[in-house]
Amino acid sequence: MDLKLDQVSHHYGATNVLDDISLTVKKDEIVCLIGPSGCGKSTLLRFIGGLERPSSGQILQIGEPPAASLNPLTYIFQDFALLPWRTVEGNVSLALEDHKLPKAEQRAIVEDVLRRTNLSDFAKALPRQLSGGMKQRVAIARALSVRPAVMLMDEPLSALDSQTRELLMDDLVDLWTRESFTAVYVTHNLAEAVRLGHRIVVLSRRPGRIREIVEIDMPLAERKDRVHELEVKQHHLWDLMREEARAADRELADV
Amino acid sequence: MDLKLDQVSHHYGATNVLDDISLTVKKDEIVCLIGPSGCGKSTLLRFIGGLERPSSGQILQIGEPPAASLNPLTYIFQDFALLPWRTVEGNVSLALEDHKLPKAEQRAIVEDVLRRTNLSDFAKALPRQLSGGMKQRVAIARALSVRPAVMLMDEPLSALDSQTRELLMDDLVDLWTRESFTAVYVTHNLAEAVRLGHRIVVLSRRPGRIREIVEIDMPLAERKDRVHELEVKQHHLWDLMREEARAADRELADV
Amino acid sequence: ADKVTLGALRFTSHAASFVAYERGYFKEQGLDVEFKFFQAAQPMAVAIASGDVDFGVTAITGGLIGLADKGVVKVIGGALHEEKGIDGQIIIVSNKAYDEGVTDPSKLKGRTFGITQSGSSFHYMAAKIADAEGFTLQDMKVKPMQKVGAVIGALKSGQIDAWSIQPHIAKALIAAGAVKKIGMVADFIPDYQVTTVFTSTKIATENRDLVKRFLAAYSKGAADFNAALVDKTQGADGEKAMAELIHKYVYADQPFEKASKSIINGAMRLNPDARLDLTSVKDQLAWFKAENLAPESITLDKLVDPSFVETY
Amino acid sequence: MSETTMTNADIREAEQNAAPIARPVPFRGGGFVYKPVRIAGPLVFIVLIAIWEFGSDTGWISPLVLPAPSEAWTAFMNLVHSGLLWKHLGASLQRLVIGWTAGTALGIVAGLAIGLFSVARSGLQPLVSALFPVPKIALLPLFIIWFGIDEGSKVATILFGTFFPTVISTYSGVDNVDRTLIRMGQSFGLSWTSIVRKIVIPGAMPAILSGFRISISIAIVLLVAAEMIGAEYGVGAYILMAGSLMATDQLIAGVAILSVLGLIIAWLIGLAEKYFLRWRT
Amino acid sequence: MSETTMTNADIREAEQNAAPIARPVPFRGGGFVYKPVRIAGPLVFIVLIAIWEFGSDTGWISPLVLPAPSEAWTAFMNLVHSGLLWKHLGASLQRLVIGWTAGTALGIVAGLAIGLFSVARSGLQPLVSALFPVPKIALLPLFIIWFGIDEGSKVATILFGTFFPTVISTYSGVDNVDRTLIRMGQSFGLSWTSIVRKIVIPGAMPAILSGFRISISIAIVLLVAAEMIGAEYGVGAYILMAGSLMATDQLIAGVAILSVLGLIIAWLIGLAEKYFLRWRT
Ligand SMILES: Nc1ncnc2c1ncn2[C@@H]1O[C@H](COP(=O)(O)OP(=O)(O)OP(=O)(O)O)[C@@H](O)[C@H]1O
Ligand SMILES: Nc1ncnc2c1ncn2[C@@H]1O[C@H](COP(=O)(O)OP(=O)(O)OP(=O)(O)O)[C@@H](O)[C@H]1O
Ligand SMILES: [Mg+2]
Ligand SMILES: [Mg+2]
Repeated sequence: MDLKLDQVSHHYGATNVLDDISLTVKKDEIVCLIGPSGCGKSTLLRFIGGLERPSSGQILQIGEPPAASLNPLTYIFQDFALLPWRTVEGNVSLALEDHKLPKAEQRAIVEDVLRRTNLSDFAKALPRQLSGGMKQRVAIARALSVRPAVMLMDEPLSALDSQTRELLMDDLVDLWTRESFTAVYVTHNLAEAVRLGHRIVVLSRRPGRIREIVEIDMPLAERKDRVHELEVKQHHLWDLMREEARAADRELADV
Repeated sequence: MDLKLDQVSHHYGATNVLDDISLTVKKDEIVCLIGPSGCGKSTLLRFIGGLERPSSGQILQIGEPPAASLNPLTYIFQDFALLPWRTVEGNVSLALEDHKLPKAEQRAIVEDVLRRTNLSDFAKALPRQLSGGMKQRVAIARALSVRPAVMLMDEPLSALDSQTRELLMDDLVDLWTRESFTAVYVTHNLAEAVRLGHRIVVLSRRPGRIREIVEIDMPLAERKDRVHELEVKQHHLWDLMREEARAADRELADV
Repeated sequence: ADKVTLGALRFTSHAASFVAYERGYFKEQGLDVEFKFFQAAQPMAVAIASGDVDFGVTAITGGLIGLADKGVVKVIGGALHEEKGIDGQIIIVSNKAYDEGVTDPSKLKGRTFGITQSGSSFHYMAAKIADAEGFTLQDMKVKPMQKVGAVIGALKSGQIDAWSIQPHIAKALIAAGAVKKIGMVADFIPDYQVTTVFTSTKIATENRDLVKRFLAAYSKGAADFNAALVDKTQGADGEKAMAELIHKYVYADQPFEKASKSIINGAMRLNPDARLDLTSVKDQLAWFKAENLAPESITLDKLVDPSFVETY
Repeated sequence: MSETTMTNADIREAEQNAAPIARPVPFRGGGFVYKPVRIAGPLVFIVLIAIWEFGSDTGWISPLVLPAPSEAWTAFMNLVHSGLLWKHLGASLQRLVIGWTAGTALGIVAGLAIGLFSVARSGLQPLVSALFPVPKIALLPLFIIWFGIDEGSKVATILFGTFFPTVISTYSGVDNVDRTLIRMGQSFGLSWTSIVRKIVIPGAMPAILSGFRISISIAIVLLVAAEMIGAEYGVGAYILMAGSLMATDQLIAGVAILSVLGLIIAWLIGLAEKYFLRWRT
Repeated sequence: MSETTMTNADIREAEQNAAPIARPVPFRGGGFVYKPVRIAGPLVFIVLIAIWEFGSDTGWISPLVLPAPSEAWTAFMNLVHSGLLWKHLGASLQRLVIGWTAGTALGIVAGLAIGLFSVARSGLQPLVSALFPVPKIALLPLFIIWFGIDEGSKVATILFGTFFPTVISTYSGVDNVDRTLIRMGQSFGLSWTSIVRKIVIPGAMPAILSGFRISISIAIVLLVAAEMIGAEYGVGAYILMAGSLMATDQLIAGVAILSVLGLIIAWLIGLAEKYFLRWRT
């Protein structure tokens, strides 16, 4: 299943947030969205997942999602969005409970995704006992449990300290290498973008427009050891964005 | 003025947090402290600033602070610590109000530091109107206003998005290049450490011990364009820390 | 002149005070009297104890006895007294209860009886009625309603069944068709010393002269009242003048035509010379003690200072 | 019909062969968003009052059970025309203002003491917890003896009633002041008084102001209780008199006055919050 | 003395020449930390009661103003021995339990409706705001007409008193449920009822439980008011009777019973919070 964004524009009240975004996300491809603060990245991601509707334009699913997919468009949030009153297990099974699966199958799925994310030992732990990195792993396990066709990730690593971020980036690359998935990955972090993105979409300041789409064809698994080569791309991205980032930074909220 | 940490150890109740830390911070040198989560970096910084006292060992000031220094040991906090009910100006002058300075001098200092941090236009803004990067600049301005002998920075950039972080790192390097200052800089981010640190102190997991001290003698101003060369150091640091970071990540808070 | 604060209810039974004030008898005794009005008897006793009021006229209540036991108030004379041949307090029932067959006090068993507060004179009357009819207070549920007005409201709306109250109120209610009369209190408690005059122990012991002057003026007011409305020796003019005087204080919000009827009909004998029926007081005190509505330690001496007036 | 279905199926098949189907992503973000239904609020009031009036007029609601709103309005207008409204309101407001001001002032002082000093906290907090749940109505007889039957006991009732919640909201406000702000103050070598004045008190302000909302509603409730003690004037006294005379029209009018008073004061506190806490997001 | 000083100065000078002075960094982190002074709490109680008892015994506090604590204790023991304590407590607890349970149950339902449905919010919220500040004591006469003079009006008073604060705490709880959690639920395609049951209600739980603390203290206050009218048994009735008999020892005993009752219930709610909110940090 591919996704196609067709001339998406949006305004909240009088503020234009997104302007004429057209983009296709291909199967098994990770598309990174980068852009200065407030340019509408999260808003765009909400449109893609069907949580909000754009003022004009539309988001199309092209082709059917795989039959096994319980929730074709699945999010991973910056702040993990775990229910604090449920255990790790309970948080994962939350996503399955509304689908009429036999209890045993449900249990099997939970066990499988916890194993894949190295969380089996933590099945009974409550979120408050976990470090940030572990919490995000639980969120990833939950997302995997519904066999998504496309993962929608909104700065999934930016609430983590940089060492944990490094560890989780490795995990994500591993996951993708073992079984490739489609993803739209929003981030501020250019290093992340060049490590994980097959294509990197650079948005302008608000109202967000597409400024450039950078392709990186180095296989994900190799990137870690070829950072030098990526450095050039990252530099290019930073040159594209520096002025806008500075302007966004100096913007005064007129509340 | 130098600082000397002399066999500092500490425990909170039954948990040993720091074990036998000895270290000297020389004038005009930026010492970075890195280590896995919970190893006691922030605690150590609180001891250095005299906000808490270690269970054993002591922190010594060697030599007198410059006569002009109003507050020799001055913090910059991760979450900015601005008073939300005061304007930018008011937040900066807070640090001066308890020193018996003539009103005019006080005003002059505030104007000067705001100018140095490019904040003059924002003097009347309230913190809620500012982006994270601007807030941290206000905190830096406030710190500069008391002419510190040593700046104590606890992950000053980790609450910011990575583009803003990049911008502020440049600002800090500029500040140091124009007028060098002494600093103890706590961070998780190895890229920050190699960009800003003259010496990088690597702590082990809790109880924090000094594992290694890495010296980098490339001038700060040149580092931005010689990232490749720093890459080696950064890799070395990450090799030192990866296992410990992973272990710290998988630790279960037994609350 | 000595400044004196006098506590009162807007009842005809307090007429002696109003008369003494209006006709200048207090002034004659060198007393500069100021009235303070209350909604119920209990708070007046408390006000005497707290020094807000110097003299009061009201029924013997648990609160008064409680304060007397603490040595702060003293009964110094009698005021309102039940007397055979003069319409006294009336036992009334709600229309609803009357329709259900409660037509005389013997039928009150199992019914509810309104009182203002536990230990009020209504409580005592209820017990005496029950006693005389051969059942106990437990057989008749007493309902504390806190205020006279609340009892009236509950009676009108049929929330409670019965009550006993001074004639000026009872007769007005009966006349309005709101309630029915089923008996007279005097038939159950003959020679009932309904209300008394009291003051603080401090005044009674340290300022005996003031008490005497007060009682003298008060008695003169009571004599005028008895003459005009109870014994009716002053003729129609006297009656009307007295009613007009009282109307200033009682039923002031009603037209005089209506109010004067209630006032005249509701007149009960005030003790001449503030004489005090100690027999009745003793009986009341015994009942309060028996019902645990008064402390064990209270004695007649603590409650009454009989040295100011004639007692019997 | 069956033909059309056929055709549609044909088209779909054709599409599937030519290119995969393109469908908009399903929308699932509905609900859980508050969309104001502006007319609903006034409508509910109008409908309720209309039904009530209608019920009373037709005798379906007996006047004993509930007077018609129009009767309550008449009772209110009587109050206005007789000039008694201002007498009652004036008396009540005076008690409210004095009692509430004194109660909150003392409460803030005690709350700051508990929040700032370990000894005060250890010593006074249990006392406050023990005395807070004591119903002030129960203490009325004692208040009369302690403070006299006039304004004293009425003001004291309101004072005691507002004191305890203010203490509690103040010290929880102090407890919730961001510790890093205090640490920041210390790190700049601010004096203890500077930290208290410039950091702790402004930081506790939101909690103190929201405590005002609670204490004022308690004060209004206690106003009625306090005016049970022989008050001649006062909205509470008016209500109590109406209640004991079963004058339900006056009762409703009085209750409505208190309700409006409560709303006005809450609105004033809202304004104060807007002003004093304009630094909040 | 002066010799020592000289020597010290000498040493300092020597040091300064040889190496710069080394001094520990100044400590400035004092204060603003709560160090429990364990004995202070009990001590304050003991000292207060001792002074009170002593004052009463020496006649310095007149029995009219305040009975000795020992007398209040005797009154309490009388209550225990006569078996009346259980009758009073039983009657009061029954009213509290029925009134509070019904009031909170209805309040939670209404609060959820306001929190979840825009129409309910627009329509009912203004009504709740208008009725909340109405003192329930003022409505007692109406309650008596509506619900009878027996248990009905007493339970209704408590019910109405607890209903409104519960509504408010419930819907503010719903409002404060983390929106990203709800969005998460929607993104996984959970049904509306699942989101309400598994996300909204547990998320509003902390606010609802802390609303219980408020509603229970209101319920205790209203218990006294409710038992003013035609109650034979009940702690409130006992206190009112004591008040009207000026039996201050019994009054204090009764007030102490209510205070302890309030503390016990607050403690029970604390336990419930510990249990239901054990997922909180
Ligand atoms: N529900 C909303 N109502 C009104 N304005 C909104 C809403 N959500 C977002 N906005 C505004 O739309 C703009 C884009 O917001 P969005 O969160 O999509 O930006 P972003 O690119 O994700 O920013 P960031 O990098 O800070 O996460 C911002 O100016 C924001 O204030
Ligand atoms: N006041 C305190 N009382 C008890 N334990 C504390 C206290 N402050 C910190 N700790 C514990 O001491 C340890 C070290 O804490 P500290 O904040 O210094 O770590 P850190 O290295 O700064 O961690 P991070 O990288 O997460 O900021 C942690 O285990 C923490 O839980
Ligand atoms: Mg975003
Ligand atoms: Mg830290």
